[in-house]
Amino acid sequence: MTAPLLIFFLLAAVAVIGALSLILQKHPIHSALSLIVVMVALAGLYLLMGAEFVAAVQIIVYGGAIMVLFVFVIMLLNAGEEEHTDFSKIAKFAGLPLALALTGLLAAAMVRHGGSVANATNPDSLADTSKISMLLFSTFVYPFELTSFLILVAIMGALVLAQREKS
Amino acid sequence: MPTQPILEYLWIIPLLPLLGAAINGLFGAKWSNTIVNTVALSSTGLSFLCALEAAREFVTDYYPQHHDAFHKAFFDWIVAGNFRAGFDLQMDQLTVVMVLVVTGVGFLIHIYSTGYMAHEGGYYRFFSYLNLFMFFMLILVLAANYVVLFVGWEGVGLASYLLIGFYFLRKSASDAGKKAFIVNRIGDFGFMLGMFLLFRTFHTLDFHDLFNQIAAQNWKPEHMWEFGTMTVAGLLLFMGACGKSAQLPLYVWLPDAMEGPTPVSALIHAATMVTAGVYVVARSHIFFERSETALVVVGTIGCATAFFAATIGLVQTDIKRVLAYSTVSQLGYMFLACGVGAFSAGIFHLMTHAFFKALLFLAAGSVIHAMGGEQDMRHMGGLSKKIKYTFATMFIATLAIAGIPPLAAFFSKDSILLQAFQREGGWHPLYFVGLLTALLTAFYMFRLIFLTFWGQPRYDEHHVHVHESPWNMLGPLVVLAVLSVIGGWVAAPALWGGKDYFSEFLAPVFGSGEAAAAVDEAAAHNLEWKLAIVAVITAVLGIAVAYWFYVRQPKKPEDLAKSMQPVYKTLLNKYYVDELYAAAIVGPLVWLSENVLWKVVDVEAIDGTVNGIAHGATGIGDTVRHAQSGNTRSYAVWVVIGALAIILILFWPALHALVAPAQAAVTR
Amino acid sequence: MSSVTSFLTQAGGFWVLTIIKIALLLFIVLTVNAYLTWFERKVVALMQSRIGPHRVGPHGLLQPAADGLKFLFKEDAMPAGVDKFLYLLAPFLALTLALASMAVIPFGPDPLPFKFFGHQIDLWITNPQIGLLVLFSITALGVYGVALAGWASNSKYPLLGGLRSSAQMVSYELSMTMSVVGVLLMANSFSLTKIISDQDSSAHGFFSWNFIPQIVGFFCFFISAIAETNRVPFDLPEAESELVAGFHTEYSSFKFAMFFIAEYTSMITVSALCSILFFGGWNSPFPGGSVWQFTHYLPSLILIPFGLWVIYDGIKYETIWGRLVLPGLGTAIAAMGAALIVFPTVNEYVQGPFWLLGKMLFFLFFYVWARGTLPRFRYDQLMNIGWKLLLPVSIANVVITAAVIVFRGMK
Amino acid sequence: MVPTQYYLILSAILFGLGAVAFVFKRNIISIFMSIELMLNAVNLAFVAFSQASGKLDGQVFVLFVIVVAAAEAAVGLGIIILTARNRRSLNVERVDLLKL
Repeated sequence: MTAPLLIFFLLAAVAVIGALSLILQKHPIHSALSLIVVMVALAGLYLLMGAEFVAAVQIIVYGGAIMVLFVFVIMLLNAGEEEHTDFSKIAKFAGLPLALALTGLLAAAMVRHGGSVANATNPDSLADTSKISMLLFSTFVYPFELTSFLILVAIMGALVLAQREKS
Repeated sequence: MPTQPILEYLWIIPLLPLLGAAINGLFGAKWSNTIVNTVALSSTGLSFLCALEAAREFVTDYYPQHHDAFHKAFFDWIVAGNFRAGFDLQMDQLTVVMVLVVTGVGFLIHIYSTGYMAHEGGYYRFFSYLNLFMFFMLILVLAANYVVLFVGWEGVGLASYLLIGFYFLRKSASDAGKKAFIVNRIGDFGFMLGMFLLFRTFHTLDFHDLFNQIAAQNWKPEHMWEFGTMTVAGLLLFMGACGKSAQLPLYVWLPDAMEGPTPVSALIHAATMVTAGVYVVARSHIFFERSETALVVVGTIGCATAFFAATIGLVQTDIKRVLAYSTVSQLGYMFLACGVGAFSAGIFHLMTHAFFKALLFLAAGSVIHAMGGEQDMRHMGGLSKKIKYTFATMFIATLAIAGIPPLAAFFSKDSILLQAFQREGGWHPLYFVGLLTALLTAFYMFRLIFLTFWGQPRYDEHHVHVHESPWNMLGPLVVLAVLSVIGGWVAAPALWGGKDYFSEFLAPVFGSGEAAAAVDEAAAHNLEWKLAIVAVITAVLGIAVAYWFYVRQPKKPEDLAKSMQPVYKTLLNKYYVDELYAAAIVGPLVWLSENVLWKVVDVEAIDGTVNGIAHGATGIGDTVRHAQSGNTRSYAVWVVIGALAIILILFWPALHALVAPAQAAVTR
Repeated sequence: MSSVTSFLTQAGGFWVLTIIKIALLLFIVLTVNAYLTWFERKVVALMQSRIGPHRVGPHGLLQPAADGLKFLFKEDAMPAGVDKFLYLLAPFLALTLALASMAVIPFGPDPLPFKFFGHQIDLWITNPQIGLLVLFSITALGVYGVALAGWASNSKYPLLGGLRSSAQMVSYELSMTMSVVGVLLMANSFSLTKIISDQDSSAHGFFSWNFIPQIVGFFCFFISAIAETNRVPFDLPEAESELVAGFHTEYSSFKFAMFFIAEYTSMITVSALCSILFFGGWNSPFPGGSVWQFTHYLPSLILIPFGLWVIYDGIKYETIWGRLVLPGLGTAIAAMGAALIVFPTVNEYVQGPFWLLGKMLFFLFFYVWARGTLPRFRYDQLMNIGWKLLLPVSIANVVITAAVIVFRGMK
Repeated sequence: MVPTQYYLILSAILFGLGAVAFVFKRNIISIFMSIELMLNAVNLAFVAFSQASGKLDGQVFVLFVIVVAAAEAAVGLGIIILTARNRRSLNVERVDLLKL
């Protein structure tokens, strides 16, 4: 078992455990933390795959901005432990098995079809950030511009939502 | 700087009136009459000058070099598959004549209108419409393919609709407008069918290519394609022409169109628009030359219309209606000319007619103006002293239309009748009917003159005080009078063995068309003299009769009317044609649409289906809505189920095979 | 091969070396931390015309050690009803991240002249392609230490402190990152060493440093960095006058020390970053060439007089203890300077680190200076500066830089 | 090297766990976070494919996903704050007015 494989399994285990604890934790802030753990683990996996830039962005944006926002909101609303209600019958009885079935099916599908994916030709090319930026500004320039627009809209929406209506 | 500046930028000619229309239409409401005048007049005047210059360039520079029509594609308008309709304009001798007539007469009538409409409401609106009409008319005559021509064709229809209904507060006016529009639609239907047929056969609607293609099929009189494409196409186009030019059976709208202001009647319903039909037939002469049938139809209908309208004209009492029917009848003459293959003669008559008929209408307008809006000739009389200039000009015009030499119409009518007579193969009836019509024309025109200007005033003098029109109305009258005197002289030399300069000028367009009529010179020459004399005699006869009836024994007409009651009534009611149409066409249509289309198709079928769908949707909704519990977690489960389904379909081979075709269809 | 995998495939010796390096760096950083507190207290004292610490050891040189002991032996109280896990996690998180950020900072250009089991010894623990991004990601995660601490201690003031700090850090992170982009554009790389070598001063001296074209970027960066480290004048998360001690109100003894150390460590990191990004890192401000050769003796020219002064000062110190120690210390320092003159190779080698450390020291002094002089901002002012001033300015800076670069066609 | 398949399987598992959390949690914020988890799983798959194919498009898409997630978080959390203010509860099962 080579070192990368070892690291992979380590990080994978961390990620899965984090995901599980996201589910099992009663308190949202713990869930948030476990999610952060998952994200950091994923960042590690990206590094392992040589996608350094994406890894960094994953941590900076996901870990450093989005999840901070979550934690912030949790703290702001001072959310307590979530109460265990079961008004939705279908969710109570069918929900869990269905979701598990989904997991199993996805995994199975990946096992069957994922093997067909050819392995990396020259992975070190993935390390190159400038290539990504070139791609971003040449092939994907319109989506890129669109995302800027999306963000603008999101900002406005957030402002409108968050401001207390003046009375 | 191109050598032919205006010719290179031909679009400037129609553009100017459009600009005028736009400016007046958009801002005119706020402006004083003076500014509106300036805009309208300058736009039309400028385009008249441009037209002159363009004509000069074409005749002196371009044609001598190229010996072909000037043709320029300005931009692609419609390009679909192998169909291309470009915004192409062209200029040839025919166009020169038309453009000059349109812009010239149009300009004069604009001037006249500034006086006539001075006290009307919606002044700017009127001039905006008028300029718009000029624009479309110029497009029509300058067009280099049937599509652009059709644009102008419909455009002038629109403008005429707007102007007939100018006094839209009067129900009769708006009705007349609608009538004109609808009747024209019938004609346009034929016109469009004609275009489709042509495109289907020749894969182009461009005059140049189209005519060259046809000319290429070396055509000889003996194998004229009877009932062939030529015939059908020609007749379909002629159907459109009937609509525009108020020929039987579609003439009914023109008399009602007199509801519009008099300048409009002069410009649109006498001088220019109604002649568009003649122009189209002349433009498409190549089909008619290749189809005896089409020619016969055109000739017969023209002839019939001429006579028919003339007879109605005999008894009308409304001064403008008389002129309207005379217009119809004159148009009939032009079609008669086309029918006998004398296209240049037809165009010639078109030109002269434009002069004297415009003059007649304008003078009539001036009379009405003087009478303070009175249009019924029975309440006029003895005006000759009071409004000298109007009288003089109108008298000239009447002489002209009656065909008294050496006035314009004499030459044009003469050449028409001549060629009708010369054409071999049983065309003489047309000649004789034409002659008879000339007689009638002379009669009813002079009836009009006598009723209006001679005798004792039949109106209450204290109430109406007659006054001469201002100079900006009289000016155009004078100019037109001069034109209708000398307008015909270009063809005059023909009488003295010279040659008919007009037809010579148009020869490049109509080419061999007249060749058929070419018989040996000497015989033709003295025949021409004979016919001319005959025509003059008939005209004089008509005048004499009118004089006898309406000046010597003013009682006689009433007696005559009483003695021949049925005939008189029929004529007075225009042969009951309107009633006939109402009964035969309108009524059934109304019944059909009410009882079948509305009560059955619309209510039962369409509404039924729609409501049924709606009810079905409601029913389904009522049952399904319970799934919407408002509980997000249930929704989450539904989402998961959906995802499951998708994965199953994608990755379960059996299922995938099942949806694969659909997928392929989607991706394709 | 990506850098990570290349690490993983290294031989064992490399790992040993790295671990040794880490240990060494930890030791140095912690010591520097300790004496930074001393430095700070002294400087602020001088500014306020006090003497500052001088009881423990001569000139209070042993004060840090005393503080450390105090922290260790104080009672470690944990308030009731705290979220234990998070309460314990928070300080560890803060300290670990703060220290971790030191790992990517390069301290000198060329490796040590000798090898360690055949592995060359660079003056950094790791030098990834995306060094700067790593730094930023670590800073980004740094928020959690504070926020969680505030939340976990289940008490009002800390909660407010945590909220404030998370808001503040998130907002200033933006302008900080933005203000650096200009430098990145010029260096066209994330690697710190590349950025430093990009502003090599051998030709034009300090004119080739980034802070000249990027002066705006520098100020934006430095201000937002101060805010990012919750220092005066942006220390609202721990504003004594408003929130007792802010997010670490409920923390005592060593856990408090951890936050403390974390803060000072991040100060060091920021200073290092400033000098690397904008002030040419280890490049000397003087051009190369024989004319400026003498500048290479600056270390000695500073060390020897300083040492002599320490000796002189020690001889007339009031306590015996001081009269014994200080001269020895002075001699040591002077000897060091002399040694540098004697061994030119070592001297040459020292240049890089010397300049870098000198610049860092300047920025650290600046921190202290600011603390000694500036009043604290109001919260709304803070937010306004962050969002309405720094962010737009830094973005404008980016745009202009990019435009200039494109214009001059340099890649 | 780690076979791409492993990454894919891991991402599948993470996605599934996200789905489980999605149906299992009651707290709006947690549900939101589970969505983020699923997004992350997808990102992992993206990067794995990009590494496998040696093309960078996958990573670019990850960037896009992250941007969208950020926007989504901004708006979503705003909505959550409003809901919490108006309904005085973060339990989705207590926020069920949107029905017939």
